[in-house]
Amino acid sequence: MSENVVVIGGGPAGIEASRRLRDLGYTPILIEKEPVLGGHLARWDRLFPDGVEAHTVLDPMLQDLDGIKYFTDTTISSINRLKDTWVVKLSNGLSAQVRAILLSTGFDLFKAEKKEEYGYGIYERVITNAELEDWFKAGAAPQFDGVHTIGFVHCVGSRDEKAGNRQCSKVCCVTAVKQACEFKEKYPEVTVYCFYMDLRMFGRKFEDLYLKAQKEHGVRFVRGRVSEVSEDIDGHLFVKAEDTLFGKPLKIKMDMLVLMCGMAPADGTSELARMVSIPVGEDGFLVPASIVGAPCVAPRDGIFFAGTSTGPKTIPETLGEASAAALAIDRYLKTPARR
Amino acid sequence: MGRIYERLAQDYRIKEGLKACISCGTCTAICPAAEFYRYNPKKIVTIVQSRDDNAITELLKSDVIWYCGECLSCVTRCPRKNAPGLVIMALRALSIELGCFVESEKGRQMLPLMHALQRNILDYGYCVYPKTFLYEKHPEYGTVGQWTQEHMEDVYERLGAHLGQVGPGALRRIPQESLDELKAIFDLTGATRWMDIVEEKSREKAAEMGLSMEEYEAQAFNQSSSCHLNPQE
Amino acid sequence: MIDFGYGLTPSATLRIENVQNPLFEELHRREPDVVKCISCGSCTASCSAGCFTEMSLRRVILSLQRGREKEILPMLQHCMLCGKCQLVCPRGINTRHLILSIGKVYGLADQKEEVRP
Amino acid sequence: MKERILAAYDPFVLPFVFGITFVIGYCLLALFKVLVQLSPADRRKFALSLITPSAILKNLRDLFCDCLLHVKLWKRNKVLGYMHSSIAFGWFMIIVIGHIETVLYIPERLHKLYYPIFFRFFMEEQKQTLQGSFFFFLMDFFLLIILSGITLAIIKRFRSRIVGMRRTTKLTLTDLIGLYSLWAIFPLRWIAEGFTAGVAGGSFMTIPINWILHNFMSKPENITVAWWAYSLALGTFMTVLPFTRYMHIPAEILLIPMRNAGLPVRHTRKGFTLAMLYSCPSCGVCIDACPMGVQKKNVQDATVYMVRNLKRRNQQRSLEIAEKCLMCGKCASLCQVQMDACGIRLAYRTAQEKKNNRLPADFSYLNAIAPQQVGEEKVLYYAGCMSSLTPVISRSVQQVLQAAGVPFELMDRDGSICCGRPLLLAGRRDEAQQLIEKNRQLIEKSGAQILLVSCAICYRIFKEQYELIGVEVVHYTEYFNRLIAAGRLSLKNSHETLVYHDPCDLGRGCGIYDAPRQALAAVGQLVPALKEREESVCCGGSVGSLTLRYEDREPITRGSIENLTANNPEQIVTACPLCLKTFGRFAPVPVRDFAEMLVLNLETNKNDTK
Amino acid sequence: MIYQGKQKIWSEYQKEIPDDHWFYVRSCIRQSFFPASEKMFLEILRKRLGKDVYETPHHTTCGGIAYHSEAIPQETVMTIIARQFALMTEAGYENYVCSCITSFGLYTEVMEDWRNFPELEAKIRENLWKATRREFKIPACLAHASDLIYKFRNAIAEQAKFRLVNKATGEPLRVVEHIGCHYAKMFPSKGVGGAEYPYVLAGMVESWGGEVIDYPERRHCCGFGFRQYLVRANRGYSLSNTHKKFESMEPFKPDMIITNCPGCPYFLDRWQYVIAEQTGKTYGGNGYGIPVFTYEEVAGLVLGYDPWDLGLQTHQVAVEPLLDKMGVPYKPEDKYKGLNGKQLQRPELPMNIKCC
Repeated sequence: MSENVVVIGGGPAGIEASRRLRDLGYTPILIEKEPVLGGHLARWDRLFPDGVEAHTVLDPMLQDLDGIKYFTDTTISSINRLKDTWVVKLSNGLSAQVRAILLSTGFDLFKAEKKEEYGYGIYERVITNAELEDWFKAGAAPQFDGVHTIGFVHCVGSRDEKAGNRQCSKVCCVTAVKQACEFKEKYPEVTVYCFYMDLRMFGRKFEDLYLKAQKEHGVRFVRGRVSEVSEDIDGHLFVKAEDTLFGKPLKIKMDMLVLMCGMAPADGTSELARMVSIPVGEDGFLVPASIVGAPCVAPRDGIFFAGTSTGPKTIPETLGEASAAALAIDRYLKTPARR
Repeated sequence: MGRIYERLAQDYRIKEGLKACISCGTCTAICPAAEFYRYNPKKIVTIVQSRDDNAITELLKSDVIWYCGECLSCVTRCPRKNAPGLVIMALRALSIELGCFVESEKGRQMLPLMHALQRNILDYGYCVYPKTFLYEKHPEYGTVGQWTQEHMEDVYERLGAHLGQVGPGALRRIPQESLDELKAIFDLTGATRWMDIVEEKSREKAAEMGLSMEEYEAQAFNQSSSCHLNPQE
Repeated sequence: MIDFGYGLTPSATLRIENVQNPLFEELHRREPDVVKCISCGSCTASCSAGCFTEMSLRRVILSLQRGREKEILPMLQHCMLCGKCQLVCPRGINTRHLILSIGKVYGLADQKEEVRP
Repeated sequence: MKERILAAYDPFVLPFVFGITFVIGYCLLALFKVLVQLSPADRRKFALSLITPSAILKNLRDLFCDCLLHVKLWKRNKVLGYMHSSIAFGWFMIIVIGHIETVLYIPERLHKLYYPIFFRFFMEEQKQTLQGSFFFFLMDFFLLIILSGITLAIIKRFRSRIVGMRRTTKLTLTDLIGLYSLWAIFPLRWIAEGFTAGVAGGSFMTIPINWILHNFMSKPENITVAWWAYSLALGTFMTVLPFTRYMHIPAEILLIPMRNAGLPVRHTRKGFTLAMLYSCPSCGVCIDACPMGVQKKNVQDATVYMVRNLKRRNQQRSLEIAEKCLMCGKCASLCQVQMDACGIRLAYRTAQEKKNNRLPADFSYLNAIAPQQVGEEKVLYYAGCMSSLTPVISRSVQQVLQAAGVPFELMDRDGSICCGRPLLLAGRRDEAQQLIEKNRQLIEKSGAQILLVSCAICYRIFKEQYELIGVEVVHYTEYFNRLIAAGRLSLKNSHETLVYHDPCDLGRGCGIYDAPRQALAAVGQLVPALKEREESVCCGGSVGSLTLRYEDREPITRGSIENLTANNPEQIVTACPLCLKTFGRFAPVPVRDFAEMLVLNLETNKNDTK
Repeated sequence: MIYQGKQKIWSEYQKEIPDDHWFYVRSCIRQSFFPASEKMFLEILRKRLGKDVYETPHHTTCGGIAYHSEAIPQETVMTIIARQFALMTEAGYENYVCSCITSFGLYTEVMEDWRNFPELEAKIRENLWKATRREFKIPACLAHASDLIYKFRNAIAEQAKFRLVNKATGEPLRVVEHIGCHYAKMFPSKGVGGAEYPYVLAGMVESWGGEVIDYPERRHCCGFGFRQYLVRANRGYSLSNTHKKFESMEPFKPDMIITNCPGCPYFLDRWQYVIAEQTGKTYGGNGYGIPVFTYEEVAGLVLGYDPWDLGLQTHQVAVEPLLDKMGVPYKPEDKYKGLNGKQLQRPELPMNIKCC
């Protein structure tokens, strides 16, 4: 019988790592707290940079779960060290004794209501990037009548010390530009603004997407962090920012505002970290043995990481890291005579 | 790092108010002064952050540091926990210390301000006092204000104030020993010295401008050139 | 009427959402690349006229987009059309032709015939 | 038979008479128009040149060489040259001989315009004329020459590559009518003269025809048909001529003396320009010459099409073509009629600028710039604005000057005032003039006697427009070549293979081809480019083009690099900051500035070599 | 507007406010322009609610206005504040309540500075000792007077004679609340309801029957700007900021404005007058303008005090239309009476804004 490995978190990182571990001859036990596998990817409609449908990435993974024991709607009750093994107790009463645990706990979208000045949860026409994906996925038109002007606010909960997230969430810039393009494709008459601090178009084809947004779609980019959103008597929004390149305050009446919520450490990650006695960074993400040299390995025997549990990442980066983590686990388990 | 910047960095308001600005513009976006003056707090912070002594000295002599209304609305929004308003306050303090304030029209307003406020505090214990708040200088006080001023004793008494009286209550006469304490604090902590600097530098500047001190003070109080304002749409 | 000695002052806030900008639309029609500008400032940094004046093509483009041509056009009059901005533009914008087109779109009709010095 | 000889008239001459009358009338009118449109000063200049003996001599020589012999075409391609000169010169000779015969034998008929042309029809072979068998021979000989030319022309029509042309001009309908009627004239003449050869006599071409078709031809009605056809072909050709490219035949006769008189292009389609437009033979040499031709879509922007659009008054297309051009001048330097293609485009741009709405320039800020006091012992070095993007140039120039011990001062250390050529090229003559004035003031007041320039663009305008008094403007290629020749620079030869790119403004613009090559020969081994000197290919970076987009410049640059690297040089050397910057992006081998190349090969320690 | 969203935020910004025993300090502006409001504050706390609020005649300004006008250095203002704290300490109190928002903000900031830079606190202690031979303890609790009224808003509502309701229609009055900038913008956690959606005044309005309206420029400063008002040459700034707020609130048709800042009610009131005089425009739809109140004035009205004892006659914008709406009885003939019923000459009527 093959050796068990516990994988905590059934998003792309967890699923991909489980498949790789299975291919390497192990029996992964994949734990997911939500009712379905897939994480945030399951919610998303299309992916940057080329607009591939998210399910075309996820579905093949979900159809290839043979040999993987997975439990949804399940959380971790406790993890204890026993000699060179970990005893993992699950909320469904089961428990597993394994030598290696992979933490692929992912991220939570930044809670937009924490940026009080943007009025999410107070002003009806303020929505999040995830909600916009829901709309795209449902193929539904915006729920408000007469959307003529829409804005995308970059860096919501990213690069923001007051919101407790100092880090750049890496993917929101290109997501905003992707969503802006999609919006223009569906509603060419709508004026679309993007409020950004820096456009971090770091990946291949990202800059092309930006150029397309400018040239083909006429998306208007305003360099300035949105300072305040308020609501007019008819429910429309006033967005205030500085047009920093112009050097003057800017006030735009909007029919809808999309907040590009960044990646925050997933709820419960720090609790898991406590259970296995590994450090959590100042930013709330897990800390690998070496952020450059060993990004999938925890500074503790038998604990491994994959995906956004160690910081914001794109899907391809996550999948790559999942494979790397599986290999790291394999090597760890095959190396004899550990202390 | 230059000497002027070093001196500025001693100010606790710089320590509190300037960590590392990312020029995102949230401060300017909601700044009341940025809307009604030719003013941009972000630019000022950028200059201070540059630690360029020449540029900072330019600032100290310019009008722009005097546009801020110190409402500190900027503090709420900064994602880097900076406080542009506090940076401005530190710049203004240094401008006074170095005597740079007389080089700008708005800076020269220090003289009437200093006179009004320091005298009020030392004479009455408060920054504002009805007997020195005159309709002639404050026409917006309105017809009701004019009326209040004309019937000061009656009005304040009816409203329950103890104008000029002994004991607790609004507008009471502050005991002399308390006013003396304020004076001692002024002498010890630099307020008196500030008054001296402002008066001396203003006298020099008035002479340079060919004005008497009274004319200089009146001009500072009343005159505003259009260069401070944004162009009409 | 009381002389208060002060009055309402104009606001600097840019209001661009409902402002018609037909001149910029015309410019965009002639120069589709104008929206490709990413305000990197390379043009300003290399500008021959910028060596002696405040000239900044980046700011000109942005101001026109914002419908604030009045404040910015005098700056453009300093341009010597040397074309260095075109060489350094990372987005490959034909800046010289853009500048000429701005003149055509925003220039005043009565300035067609140039006054000889 | 007798009748036709006695009457000296037959109705078939009418088409020809009509044609020749029309074309002469038209040409006289056109001449009148051109002369009227000239500015008074230009007209005076032109008139003066027509009575100056040396000019007359030159005019005659040019007319003979250019119009009849097409010497330039011979130089370019022998087949093409033969084709053109055979037709032009042959035809000319046939006309001349026709007239000689008329003068010799029937001088009283000379006043009839058609008589010398249809001489053989009105002539009976007699004793007297038999003496002219020499002329018969000559006539047939030139006819043969012409027919060989026509044959080549027909072949060229379908296989242009045999005459060295990749692309030829797309002809208009009238051009085609003119072309086919021209082709038809000489075979028809051959047949027509063949018919009458029995009576009028003939030579080796016409007699055999008469002989072969003896029976068929003896019928008088057939004779007239053939002569009718010949006359009709002539008449048609002459009638359509003013509306076809063949207008260049009469127009060039005017253009050559006008050009020799040194008239400038002042207008987009009037006066001298009009003469030029008429003179365009639509040969299409400019199509292949144009560096933009690497992209097929640009073919329609060649000079020949600009001329055509200007003639048709197609403003839209004319403007597009005028604004797109790189102004490299290659088409002009290859043009058979020396069409001032850049001049006309510039005139167009200038005229257009005046029509446009505009923002008047405000260069008042330049007033604050004070001249430097340099003194005459120092060289004043103007790096030019473009050099700030290629600092290697100004640095190298200074290093060379230091190595040669030349005292110098930098004119534009604190920022350059543009030389004005970019403005000029954009059609803003008056604004350019302001910059020229300012720079001139700075240069002249500096006290320097030598102005050293490293930018080819600046150099050209300094030479052409500045009129600096007491200051010699010298390009660094010339100056450094002088220093080398004077032994003031000691260089080592790296024996690397170098190819030198002639910058448009330096080569074609100012005629400097040899100085850089001589200097570079001292530091490396020069290999030729495929096309160089007058035919060098623009780098594509030119400030001359107003509308060419960045994406469309790349193929030009790549084409130019391909031309330069035909002989696999190890390095490309150029002498213009713009070329340097432009090539640098795409070149497969290092691109060096001329001065940089010298610096790289400076003999650093003279003692070592001794 | 999703009300629950705001409630959620309010629930996160609740402030611990002790029940009793307060050391009270007055405000330069409020005692000069709204002395009756300060009186009403003490009246409500002491008489109506039976709380212990102590005031010493020796206390003075905190120096905030002078400090924010750069008329005195930071060290001076800190030492004056230290003296105020010393008075509190000497009087045996540890809960400090101030009437002024600028003071409240400044005290908060100074205490924060002292916490971050203990050497600064030491220096100020030394200054105070040298200048006055006094010593101080830092207050255990710092509150603004409006925090206390907020805390006891329901107790006040229980004693209310009138409610913020249109008596004729039964509809709640539409109330604009304006919070002083220095209340919570610098330290959101120090204000009831935080910086973005402060609840301190909204809570009072809700308790007393009114409806709070939220308009786009709600968060904007009234434009006092210290030197920007104190120097006549700068007042265009102050005026323009208030103008901006009124333009923004106008479509919401507010019945009244309630404020917790010393300067704001004065400016929101007087600038309406100036705008009317300069441009002819009045807000509120009836030619009178929108009346502006301090929270104590509103509390006093609700509790049934005579409007003229609350000082409403010193407002330039007439309050009578609102009193009528609320059904508060008043004697027009008493409005401009002085001491002991002495009838004073009525103020002149402004040109463009109606007055009663």
